[in-house]
Amino acid sequence: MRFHFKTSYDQDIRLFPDWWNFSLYVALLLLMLVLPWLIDGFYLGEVTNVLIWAVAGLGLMLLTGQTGQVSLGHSAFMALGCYSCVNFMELGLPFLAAFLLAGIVTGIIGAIIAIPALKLHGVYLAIFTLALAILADDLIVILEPWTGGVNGYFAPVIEIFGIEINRWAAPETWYYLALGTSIFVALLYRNLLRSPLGRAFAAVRDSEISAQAMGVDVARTKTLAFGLSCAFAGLGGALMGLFAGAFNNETFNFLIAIQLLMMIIIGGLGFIHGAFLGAIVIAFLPQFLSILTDNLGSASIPGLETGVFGMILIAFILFEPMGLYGRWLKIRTWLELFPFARRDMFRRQKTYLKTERLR
Amino acid sequence: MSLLELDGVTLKFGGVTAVNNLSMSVNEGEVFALVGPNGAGKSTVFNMISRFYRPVRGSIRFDGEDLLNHRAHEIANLGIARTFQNIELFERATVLQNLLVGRHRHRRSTLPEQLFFAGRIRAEEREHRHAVEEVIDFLDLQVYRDKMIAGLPYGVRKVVELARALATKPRLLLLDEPASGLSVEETQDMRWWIDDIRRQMGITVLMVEHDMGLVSKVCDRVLALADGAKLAEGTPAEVQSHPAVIEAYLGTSAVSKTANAQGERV
Amino acid sequence: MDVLQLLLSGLANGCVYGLVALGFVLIYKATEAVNFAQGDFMMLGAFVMVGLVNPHFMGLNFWLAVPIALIIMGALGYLLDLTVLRFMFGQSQTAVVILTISLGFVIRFVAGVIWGHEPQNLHSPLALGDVRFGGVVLSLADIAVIVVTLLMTLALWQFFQRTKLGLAMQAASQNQMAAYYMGIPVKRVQGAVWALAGIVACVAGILYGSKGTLDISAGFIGIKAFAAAVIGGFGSLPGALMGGLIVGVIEPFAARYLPTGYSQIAPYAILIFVLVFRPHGLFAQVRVKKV
Amino acid sequence: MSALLEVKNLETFYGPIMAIRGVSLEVQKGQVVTVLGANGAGKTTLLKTISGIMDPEKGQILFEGDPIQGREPHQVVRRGIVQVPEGREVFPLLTVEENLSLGAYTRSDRAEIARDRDMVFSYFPILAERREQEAGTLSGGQQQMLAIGRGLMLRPKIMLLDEPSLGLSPLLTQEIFDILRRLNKDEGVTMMLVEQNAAVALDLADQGYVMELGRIVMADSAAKLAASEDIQSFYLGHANEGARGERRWKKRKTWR
Amino acid sequence: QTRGVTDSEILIGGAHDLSGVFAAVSTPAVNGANLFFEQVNANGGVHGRQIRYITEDHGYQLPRATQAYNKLIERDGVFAMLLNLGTPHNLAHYPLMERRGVPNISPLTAARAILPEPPGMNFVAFSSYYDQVQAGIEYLNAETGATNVCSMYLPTDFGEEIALSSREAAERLGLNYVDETTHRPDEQDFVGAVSRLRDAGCQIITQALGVRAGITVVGTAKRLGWEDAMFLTTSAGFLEPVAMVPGGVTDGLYASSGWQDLYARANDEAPAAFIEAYQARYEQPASGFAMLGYTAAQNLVMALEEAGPDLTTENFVAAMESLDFDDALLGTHVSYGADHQGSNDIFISQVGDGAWHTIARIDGDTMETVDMTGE
Ligand SMILES: Nc1ncnc2c1ncn2[C@@H]1O[C@H](COP(=O)(O)OP(=O)(O)OP(=O)(O)O)[C@@H](O)[C@H]1O
Ligand SMILES: Nc1ncnc2c1ncn2[C@@H]1O[C@H](COP(=O)(O)OP(=O)(O)OP(=O)(O)O)[C@@H](O)[C@H]1O
Ligand SMILES: CC(C)C[C@H](N)C(=O)O
Ligand SMILES: [Mg+2]
Ligand SMILES: [Mg+2]
Repeated sequence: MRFHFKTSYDQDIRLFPDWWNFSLYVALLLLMLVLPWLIDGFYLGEVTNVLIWAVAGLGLMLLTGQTGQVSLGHSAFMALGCYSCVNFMELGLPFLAAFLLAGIVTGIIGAIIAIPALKLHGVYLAIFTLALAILADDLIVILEPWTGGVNGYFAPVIEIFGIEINRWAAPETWYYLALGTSIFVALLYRNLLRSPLGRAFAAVRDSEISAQAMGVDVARTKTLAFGLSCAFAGLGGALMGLFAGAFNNETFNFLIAIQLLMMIIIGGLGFIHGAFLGAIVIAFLPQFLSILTDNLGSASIPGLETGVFGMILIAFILFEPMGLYGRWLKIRTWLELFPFARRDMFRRQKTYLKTERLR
Repeated sequence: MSLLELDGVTLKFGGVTAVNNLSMSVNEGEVFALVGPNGAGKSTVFNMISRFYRPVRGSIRFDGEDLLNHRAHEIANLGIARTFQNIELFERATVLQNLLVGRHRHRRSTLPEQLFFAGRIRAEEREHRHAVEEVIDFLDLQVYRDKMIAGLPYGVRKVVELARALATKPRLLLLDEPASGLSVEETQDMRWWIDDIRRQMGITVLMVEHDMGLVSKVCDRVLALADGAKLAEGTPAEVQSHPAVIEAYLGTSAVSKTANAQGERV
Repeated sequence: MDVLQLLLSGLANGCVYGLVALGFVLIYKATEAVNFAQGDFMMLGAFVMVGLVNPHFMGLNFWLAVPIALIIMGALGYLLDLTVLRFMFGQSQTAVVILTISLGFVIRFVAGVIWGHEPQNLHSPLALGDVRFGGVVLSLADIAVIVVTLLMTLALWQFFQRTKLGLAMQAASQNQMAAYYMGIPVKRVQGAVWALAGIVACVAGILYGSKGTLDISAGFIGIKAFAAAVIGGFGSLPGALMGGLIVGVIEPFAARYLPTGYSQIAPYAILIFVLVFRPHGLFAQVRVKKV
Repeated sequence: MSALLEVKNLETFYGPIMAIRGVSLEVQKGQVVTVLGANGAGKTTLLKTISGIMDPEKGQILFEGDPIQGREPHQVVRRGIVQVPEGREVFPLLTVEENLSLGAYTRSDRAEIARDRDMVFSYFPILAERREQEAGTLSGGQQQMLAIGRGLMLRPKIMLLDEPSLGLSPLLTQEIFDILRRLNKDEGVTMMLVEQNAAVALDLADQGYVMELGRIVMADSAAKLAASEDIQSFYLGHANEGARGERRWKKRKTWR
Repeated sequence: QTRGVTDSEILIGGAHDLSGVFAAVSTPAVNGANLFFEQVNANGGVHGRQIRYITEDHGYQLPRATQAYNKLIERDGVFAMLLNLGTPHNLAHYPLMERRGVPNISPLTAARAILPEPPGMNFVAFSSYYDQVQAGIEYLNAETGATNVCSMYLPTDFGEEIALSSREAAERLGLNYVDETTHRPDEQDFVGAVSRLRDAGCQIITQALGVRAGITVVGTAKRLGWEDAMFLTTSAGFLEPVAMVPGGVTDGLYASSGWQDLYARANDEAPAAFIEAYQARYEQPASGFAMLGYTAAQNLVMALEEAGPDLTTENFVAAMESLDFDDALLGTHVSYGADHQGSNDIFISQVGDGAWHTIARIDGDTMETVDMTGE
């Protein structure tokens, strides 16, 4: 059984509440740093992929988990991030500059797009953004000079301070790029959560009316949330496109946006950890399933993996609608209370919904 | 000196005239109560001051400023805070986080400072926390500090809402039925809190309340509203003995009984 | 003439969107959940019909198969609620969204296993034969779609407006706890509406299948139907029909008159346009909360 | 006389939080029983557990001798138990009239229903005036009237009232209690009443319980409770009886 | 040791769409390939090695395809890829296949770009969409004298290639390219587009649409009374179900593709045997894409046999290049040679009475046309 004693305000302000927590994350970081020596190229590629999804997922998490706005159109912003990154690189900018600039540009455009969407909620915002994602596909074709149209782009050579980031020749370089980006984004996210803007996000999510009464400019807050969310998604998109090696209008299909939403909900809405856990499920589970079914002769039932994947997702949601991180929190509480926890402590009490048609 | 002034304010919802040509003024430093039958338009008056509604006619001035030129989220910046009749808290956040949102209007850090948690933000956060802790101490909310709102009983939520409003450090505090759902004991607490809010913090209070006992204990002036229009105005005793108020609000047959029962609660 | 033809074809097509949109709205109206698998329900309904009617499956008479298919799909909707959705009772809308999207994966997989991945044609008497009048041609299926959709919308609308169960469904969606306090068996009511949605999807599927070729990705029509429902103001039955008609009519006109490369984006552009000016659709169901 | 409603050793949890800690009580047919208690004592939780809105972990709830604990709420309602919930849980997008007709969901006698609706309208004329208004736009007090009226439409055997006077004007509070008294006396409706306005509640009730932190700490006839010193000082606020008066410090309750 | 090859096994990979919009193409192709491999394995394999065909499902999504290729090449270490579906999915992974030295055999797309210059280790079985359209338009122009060319296409690389070829064919032959329309995969109704093309005076309309849409377009034109329109689809629309639509909806539709329809030759020996074997194994009728899968597997195995027991990628590639035979099942001459394209023939087929009928064969190099209606 562990107790949390608080002795100063700073404990709630600091990045890590206590030494124990801090050392856990340091240990995790060390593990991540030596990972290329522990696993082979294939798995390293998969971990890289998971991290890239997590970056994009953090973007959507900020919007959906923190501000309560559901977007089914983040694939469009991932595309925007990817295409602008490549265009900046073609203009001669070094990769890192192009990459960060791509995030910023995506954020600004996202914020501008958010303006007409400010009055939208729930399903209305969801379909609005879904429409954006579908239109993005056509827009990429129309904007051929910048996007290469349907033929798309082959990823240019990436160099950071003279080191070539090459997926096939040196998978660990890509891994470190994805790891660095995900840590960077997670850090920004965490900083937001402990500052006024993060609290304003939660306020807007829970009650727009009383947020207003507290002086929160709901429109501005939502615009910022959308912009930041798009910026993160843009970074994720840039990585995803470059990692794939080639991309065109079909790469950032709206199905990507839907998977992104699945990811953050399965992972646990509103938690940074949720984005990472969800990414593992969405990005790695299909791969895991196909490894598993290889020996069963998966071709005998076409689409089996996808079918099983769907069923597993259903099981996840039924088992823990609050997401994997929610489940982990319960396990942790149980461990912390040990041996005083009751077995039925986490049994769900009946819950009831009220309409969300009142704003 | 009058801090808040409503002049000829009218608001209609379809066929219902919720507030009808109402004029009133609240002086700096006083506790002012709005009473009246259910549906008289009291909450609507609050909602107009908060700029959730725009009156079809009339003007609302706060400290010389025309509130109708401001949008809802600017009202708090002018120094007006409020609570809600049916409690509007941020359900999926802790009490502490709710109160910190109350500090929103006092933030100074920029977006990059917040994103990178650099510069003055850390000092500012300590400051916010300090201010909030004072409110927590004042309202005895220590045990609930890190509790989620979703699991709190009704009465505690009422207090948290008051705390959140206080955290904004307002000049004018609007309380919509602060004592409804509170037990006698808690209502007594509320009474002293309102007293202190006025005396120690120098905050002007405008409140809606059906508990005439509380009203008569803490209020300087009372305005009775019926069908959106002014029925009577004066000291609590004057208004309570006004025949029209008794007729429409306090009840004729049961005057003595109700007034007693209610009165004795505080 | 041309214009009339475009209009009528657009209406017939819009009615299909409207029918699927009705399914969305039904479930939303009674549970406030969005069933992202509604398009796949329709696909499944159509394929159940294919299984019953087509010669290399069971080869039943079309009109005999219709009620059987409706019953199968209704039962399926109810069973789905009983075995899956009921466990999500009281959980957030977004969780249900993910659940139904996953359900769509599973439905497509199962349909692929049973009926194969190749396009199929429902052997429907409505598929054959055109009706011509004044230079305009409509297929029998088009006419059937229009008639059935209008009747369905009217019937369902009346159901919600007039009947006790319809009212109870609305109540259950607005406040589940209070609905229970009124003695409304909320879960069973929700089961009923899933069954109803299954039936509506089946009707849509049969008509859709009569209009043309089917494959297991036919469910993607659900996206446009969803757009249609939102244009109408999610939660309004006449709105769903209206939204469907708008999307349906826009399409042929855009294809006919807009420049190449732009016409196919018209339905989505309209959706965005509508939402910018009417954030909650034409027949808005969203209110500002009174505090 | 056997009890109409009997609660035995009830325990209810919110996840890890134990909100009801072994409560037992009885409500005789035709009686009005009031449950008093401070904030968070567990009164609402108790009523919700009886109605089946929440599941108890342990204990029994007997209605007319049959166990009903852990049932689905609609089954409980069908036995004749209606709860008027705390905080006006109306159907916000339905009209006043539709809200009322939902109150009669379990009934099918049209003529009787119409009569009862007229009765509710006669109790609360403002509702008749606003019968086409969406319930969500009513004022707080009007919604409370609607919630009570809707409960009456069910023609229950027992009403569980959770703070019925919440947000009502003094006049209406008085009227509501007059109505409850009449229903109890004339129609024999049994009631279990949770109320912060203890004076009126004890005045109406036959029997009273006091809850603290999930436990019953006092149980007696209403008259005796009203006379007890603790009740007088903490729930009735008799200033002169000396508990707190014009002082700001609190006296500890004897049962703590 | 050669990658993916052990003493007892050869691993072959395939990245497919088994659950997305092109599942109707991938599924029978995978089945067809597996049918052949099963036969080979049952007969002792290739030089004593069993062939294992590992397929991954990417649902026609690029990120999933990346994972699929990553697994097949990096984890499973396959010897070669067979029947990878999708143009962008293939193209995006050429660098990987090239770097790891994985031959890409008979990808399931007929895009021009699939066969780069120089071809490296990529082998395609048939002529490209581009060539198919060139040949088809030339044939229709020669046969009917029609001069007005139009195109209906999805704005994808697949669609763009067909539109481009239509434009260039019109230019090459001195015809008019009159109008074009673009579409979305989820489009339901084509009355607007069809009436637009009719009003524009189109005569030959090339199609690069989804299967369902292609059928609907032809039906819509008929219903609107536009009987003399000549719709021309490519190998992507050359499927049995297109011909089998009840009521003769698709009667008259032309297809230009790299192989002959299976059922058009159902009485010939090889197709008949295949149809029977497939039906017996999978309990569903065989299809054109099943045949493609089967023959692709067959070509692969022939090259493996040819390469001998000391299998290396180099001698396998050399063996592929040396294949030169008449494929009785496809009804074409196959010879990969230096250009790495198996068959240069293009067949013009037309729907009639619920089936495809081959009406002409065109030599892809010389554009020499042989009438086959009389056969
Ligand atoms: N959005 C609205 N639409 C229609 N009518 C409304 C709306 N808001 C308020 N009303 C009506 O306006 C009148 C005044 O309501 P208000 O909420 O101000 O009453 P109140 O004085 O606060 O009453 P209570 O003491 O019951 O809270 C009521 O009759 C109410 O029904
Ligand atoms: N959803 C919840 N999650 C966790 N704990 C809860 C929840 N709801 C109530 N509780 C806890 O259960 C206890 C009893 O609450 P309950 O609402 O029954 O009190 P009450 O007596 O009705 O109070 P009030 O007079 O304020 O309405 C409280 O301590 C409260 O903190
Ligand atoms: C099999 C084909 C229809 C695939 C399509 N041509 C593509 O490029 O993806
Ligand atoms: Mg009010
Ligand atoms: Mg309570």
